[in-house]
Amino acid sequence: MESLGNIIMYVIIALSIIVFSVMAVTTKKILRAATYLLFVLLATAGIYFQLDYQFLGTTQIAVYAGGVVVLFVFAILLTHKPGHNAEPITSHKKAQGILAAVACVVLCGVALFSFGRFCFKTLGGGTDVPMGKLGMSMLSTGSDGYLLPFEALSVLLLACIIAGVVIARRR
Amino acid sequence: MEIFSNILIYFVIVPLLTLGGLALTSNKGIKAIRAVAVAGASALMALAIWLVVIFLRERGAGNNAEMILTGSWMWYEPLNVKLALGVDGVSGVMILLSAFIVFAGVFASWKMNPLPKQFFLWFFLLSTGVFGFFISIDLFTMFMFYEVALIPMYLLIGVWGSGNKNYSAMKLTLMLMGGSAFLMLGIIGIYFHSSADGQFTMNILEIAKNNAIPESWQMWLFPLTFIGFGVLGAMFPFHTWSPDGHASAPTAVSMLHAGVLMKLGGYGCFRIAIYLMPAAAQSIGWIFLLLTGISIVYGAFSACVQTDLKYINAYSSVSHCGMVLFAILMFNHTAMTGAVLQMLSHGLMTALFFALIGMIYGRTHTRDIREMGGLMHIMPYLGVGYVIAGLASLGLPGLSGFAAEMTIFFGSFQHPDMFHRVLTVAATCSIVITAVYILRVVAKLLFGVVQDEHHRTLTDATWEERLSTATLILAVVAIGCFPNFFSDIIRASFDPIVAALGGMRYVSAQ
Amino acid sequence: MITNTVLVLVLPFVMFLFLGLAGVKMPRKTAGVIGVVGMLITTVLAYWVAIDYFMHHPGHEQISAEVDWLNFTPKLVARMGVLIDPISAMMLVVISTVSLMVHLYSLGYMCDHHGHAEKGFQRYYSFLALFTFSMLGLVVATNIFQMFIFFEMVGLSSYLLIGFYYSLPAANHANKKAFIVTRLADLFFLLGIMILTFSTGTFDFKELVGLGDMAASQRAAGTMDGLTFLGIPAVGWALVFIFIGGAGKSAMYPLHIWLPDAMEGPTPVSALIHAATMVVAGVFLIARMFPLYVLAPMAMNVVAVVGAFTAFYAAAVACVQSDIKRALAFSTISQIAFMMTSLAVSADGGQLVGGHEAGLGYMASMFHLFTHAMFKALLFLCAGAIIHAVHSNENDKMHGLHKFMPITSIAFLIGCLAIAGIPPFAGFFSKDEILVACYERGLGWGLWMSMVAGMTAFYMFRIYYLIFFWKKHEVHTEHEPSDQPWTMTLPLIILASISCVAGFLPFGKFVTYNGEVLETHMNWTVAGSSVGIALVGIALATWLYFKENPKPERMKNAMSGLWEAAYRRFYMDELYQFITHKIIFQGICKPIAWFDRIFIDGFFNKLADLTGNASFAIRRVQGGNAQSYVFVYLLGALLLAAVTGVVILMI
Amino acid sequence: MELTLLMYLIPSLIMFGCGIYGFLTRKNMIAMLISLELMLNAVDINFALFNRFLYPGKLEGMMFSLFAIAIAAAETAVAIAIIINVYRIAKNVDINQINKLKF
Repeated sequence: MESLGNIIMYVIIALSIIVFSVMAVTTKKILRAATYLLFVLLATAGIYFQLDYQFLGTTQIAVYAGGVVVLFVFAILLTHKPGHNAEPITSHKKAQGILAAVACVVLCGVALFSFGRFCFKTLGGGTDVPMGKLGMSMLSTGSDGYLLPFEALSVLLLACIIAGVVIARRR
Repeated sequence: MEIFSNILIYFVIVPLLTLGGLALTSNKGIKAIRAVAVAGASALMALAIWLVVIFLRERGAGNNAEMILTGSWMWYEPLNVKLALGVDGVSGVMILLSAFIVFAGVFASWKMNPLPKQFFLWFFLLSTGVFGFFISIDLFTMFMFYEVALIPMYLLIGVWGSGNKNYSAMKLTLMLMGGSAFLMLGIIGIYFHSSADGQFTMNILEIAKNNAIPESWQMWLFPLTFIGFGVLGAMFPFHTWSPDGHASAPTAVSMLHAGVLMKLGGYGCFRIAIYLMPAAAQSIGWIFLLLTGISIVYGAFSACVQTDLKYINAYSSVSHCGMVLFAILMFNHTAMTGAVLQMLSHGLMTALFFALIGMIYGRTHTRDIREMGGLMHIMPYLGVGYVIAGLASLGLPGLSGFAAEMTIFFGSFQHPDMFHRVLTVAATCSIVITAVYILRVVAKLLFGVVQDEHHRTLTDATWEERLSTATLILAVVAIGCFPNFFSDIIRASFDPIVAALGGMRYVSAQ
Repeated sequence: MITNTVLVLVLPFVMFLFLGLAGVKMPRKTAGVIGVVGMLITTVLAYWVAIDYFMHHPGHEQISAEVDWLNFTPKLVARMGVLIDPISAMMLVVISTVSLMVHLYSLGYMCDHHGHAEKGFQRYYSFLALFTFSMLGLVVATNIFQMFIFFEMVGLSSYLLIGFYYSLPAANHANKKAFIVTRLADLFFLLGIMILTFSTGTFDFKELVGLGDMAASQRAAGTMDGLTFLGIPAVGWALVFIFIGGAGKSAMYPLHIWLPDAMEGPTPVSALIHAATMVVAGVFLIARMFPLYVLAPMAMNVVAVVGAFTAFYAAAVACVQSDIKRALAFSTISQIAFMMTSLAVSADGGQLVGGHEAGLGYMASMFHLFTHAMFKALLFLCAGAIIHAVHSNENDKMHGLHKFMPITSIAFLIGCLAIAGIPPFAGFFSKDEILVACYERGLGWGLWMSMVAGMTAFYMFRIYYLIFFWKKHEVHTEHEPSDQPWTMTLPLIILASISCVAGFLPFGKFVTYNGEVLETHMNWTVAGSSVGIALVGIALATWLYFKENPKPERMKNAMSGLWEAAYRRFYMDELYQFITHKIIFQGICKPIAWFDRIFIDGFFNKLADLTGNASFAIRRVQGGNAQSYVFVYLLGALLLAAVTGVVILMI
Repeated sequence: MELTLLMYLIPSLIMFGCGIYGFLTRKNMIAMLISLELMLNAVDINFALFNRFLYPGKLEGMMFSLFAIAIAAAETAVAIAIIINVYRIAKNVDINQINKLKF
């Protein structure tokens, strides 16, 4: 039996994810879309916390909610005049989008219900991954080690920084 | 290197050297560009004449080999592709023809503008392809040079052309490329049946000697190769690139194209299609004979109602080139000799025509015969040149067309089969239609009253134009007055082909 | 002799090249004088050759020399050479004489009234030389192919000379017409040669016809035995086609239409080419091939019928023409038809007719060719002098010129008497022999040709009276018409003298079909009746036209339909116009060109369009629109997932 | 009431669907990028979820999410740089106007 607090928390998180996701892709004002995205990302962080992934949740807030959304806001401010509304979406496109989205959701749903015997598993008594273990595994090369992806990611990040600078540089 | 001791290779090297020389000149130095181009063209002319001298000397000395000056250097071992060179009488005179036209073409494009350097670069690349085609006896090498000759045409028309040039350049290139796709298939087919023992070869002489292509395959390969070359030879119904292409092409390119490139078609038809697939040629040649017969009459009739000078000549070329293929398909010495004479004659006189049209167009800025008239008063030299070209075209004795056409007609009429003779009679009728459209143009363009008062201020030919046309006129007259010299060189070259065809169709029925 | 003959050929050719290339650089008169001198030397040489031949070769054997020109097959070789036999020797004389006269005459004619030579004078002389060369080459041809070549060459020179005033639309039109019509005829000539050589395998006259010995031609015709096409023997086809070739040059009906128009050329040219020499090339051709024709009765009958009809037709048309040159042109057609008929009536059913005078028609034809050349050239040159004086071709601008141009008038009268066949002028003798030959073939032929002879006398004197008599001349121009300078008068006098005496030449001694002397006897019945008919014609002309009177007008009105039809040459030109413009041009060429553009070209364009459209259709898939990529990708992925899922479920 | 895996998966699935919808319909490139982030985010959640519910002792899912977040940040930075550059050239960020690679 789950604690009521957990359930209430879950309902808030789930609802905000659903509502803000829908709003993020339907709103006409792009800055609002970014804001709704921020809420979705925060709600996601909430899920991580509920799952006892504190570090992941923190990263989600720091990198996504903090970094990426700020980037979005900057980009929007650079490329849009205030009060600018997006042009209405053509019905043809809308139908296309809805078709694809619904098809995807339905398919995944069907798949979940037909194969997902695991779906009704509840959360066992797992605990948070301690920071020390995380740090060790990130920098080790053993069976639980992630040094190689870590390094690859570092290189990728460097490349992205350089690429970002080069591309956005004013010629 | 041993290869450099063969004179034939220089027909490729000289244009390439000229290309190099042109590349070194500066864009602005028109004098240097002209000097290099003239030097290259003159060297080619000298080489070609020297080649004919060598040829005559060899034959005089009793060298009766099918090809002389042969040589062969391995190029790509796995496919047994060689750079195989050799000439017989036919390719010898074709080389001579090409040299003349390149020479005249250089002078005809003396004032080429814009980008003269690039123009000559492509022009000489085209020449490289043409000469390379005539000197090689290896299918692969031939095909390669054939393509080398086709591609520059696109740029030469597309960049330096006039009128609806993009359309024309595209149409010409695509149709000829379509033809060469057929050809490619044919060549591959021939290659894989070139020998009975699995030692495949690309060398024409060896393939002919092996005679290993099964008749069932010949039935496929003959049409493929014949149509492939027939497109270039403007065979009905694959001729429509010719009017548009010629109309848009710059002068020298029209000259080279009608003068030489279309001859590649005729040459290829007998050297590859008929020589290598004699059995199929015998049994289904009549289909193509019918098509070429249509070409002759159809082209002539179409020319009668055209109003653009270049269209008239393009259709006339369809008619005359149709005659070349027609005669080749008659499978006897006389007609085939006539076909080559006709190639020579048509090459020279059409080049002359196009040169003169270019010169007239350069002055009047129109090619519509309805807008011109009385030019004989204004530019007598060009006028006389045009009349001579016209008379050569309608087959006046003493000019090249007559000797060629007569050889074709008499040769074709020797055919023992009534069908062929009746077709010959139909083809012969074209000489009247030719007279109609030639005289119509001459009357409208040169005689009569001046249509446009501005034309009165125009000038006659300049020295380089005179040189260009005089070269061609001299050649036309030379063939017309001494046809035996040329036909003797050519005739013996058909011995192996006629022998391959069964050798029974030499003289008349009796 | 061969050397001289070759020189006779080479000299005019050199003149042609010299005057044509260097003429522009020299004064006009100089070019003319050089041309005349060159022609004089040629004439002397030609006479020398002819005299030499007839003096030293009484057997009239053929003398020839030739070089190979173009080998078709080892056996069938086109050669170039010279062949001297009676008819070619005679033709050498005729051509060089008339040509010299015309060269001389043109010195005066081709000048304006101040004596300044016209523009293009050099070109004119150069072309005249080219024509002379071609015509001489034609008559000395050793083989039928060489003959064909020179047929084309004379056609060319005729084209160039008719179109001498090339800026005039009429001349421009006429030369085109002349060339194309004769070219059409030459096509048949060529086909004829092709059929002939297909089985005989030779061009050579020696092997085809020999000299009158029927053996050679029998051999040649024998090789064609059994060859037929559409039920007609090949030899018949060949000879009829060759005749059509000759008919084109000789303006036989219905290929005569170019000749009246050819009068747009300068008058001396008409005299030389379209009256005296080139137009008899067809007759010469038939004469050359005579032994073969004898063996092909069908072909011979075609020649006879066409000749007889043309003679009448042209005479009828000549009776009403108002343009004197055209009237003379139709007269020429009629007279050439006389020669043709004469040749043709001398054989029937594969045999020569006329017993001991066998081959009389042949001889008469050649004789008439000779005399006709002289007096018709004379008539044309007179007409030229008149035209030069009054600047018009129409006879209603002339009238009463006798007073002003007495020499011309007398010369013209001599010409008229000669052509009408009044003794002792040249035409009497030759025409009389033709009529004899016709009567020998059959009474119908004789009567028909006699009637035409009467018409000849009528229309010639009609022209004569209309020019020189009738009403008094009113001076329209600023200067009086008068006799022309000596360069123009001298040829008239010379030709008139020849016309007076040429009839007394013992022609049968020189020119016969087999080289043997043919003794001719005056057939007094025929001679008397023909003179009588001629006199009747002259009398009728005198009655109608000697003085101005309303009779001609009344007659014209009485049968206006017939008169109109004859004046319009029985609508032959309109018929040709219809055939060429409406049928060939509008009905064949235009549709073919249209078909080419729309269907053939359209097919390839459609092919290109199709490829293009297909590419465009496919291109939309790769339109650079990221969202549609994603959409398609997603659907694909979902589909794949669904399929996988279903498959897994099934398993 | 128990919080099952399914209950977490459903919001994530809806988020993913929204991402698809947004990506396919929005013309604004930044909005498209936002939709992309939504989709990425949904996937991240799933990684974490499956790890936690099905293999509690393991680290892979969580690590994958961690790296994915980092990569998403980098990718967003580059994408935005590109968008800004396109904006400079084309003066708008409409995806339909940018279908030519050459300007």
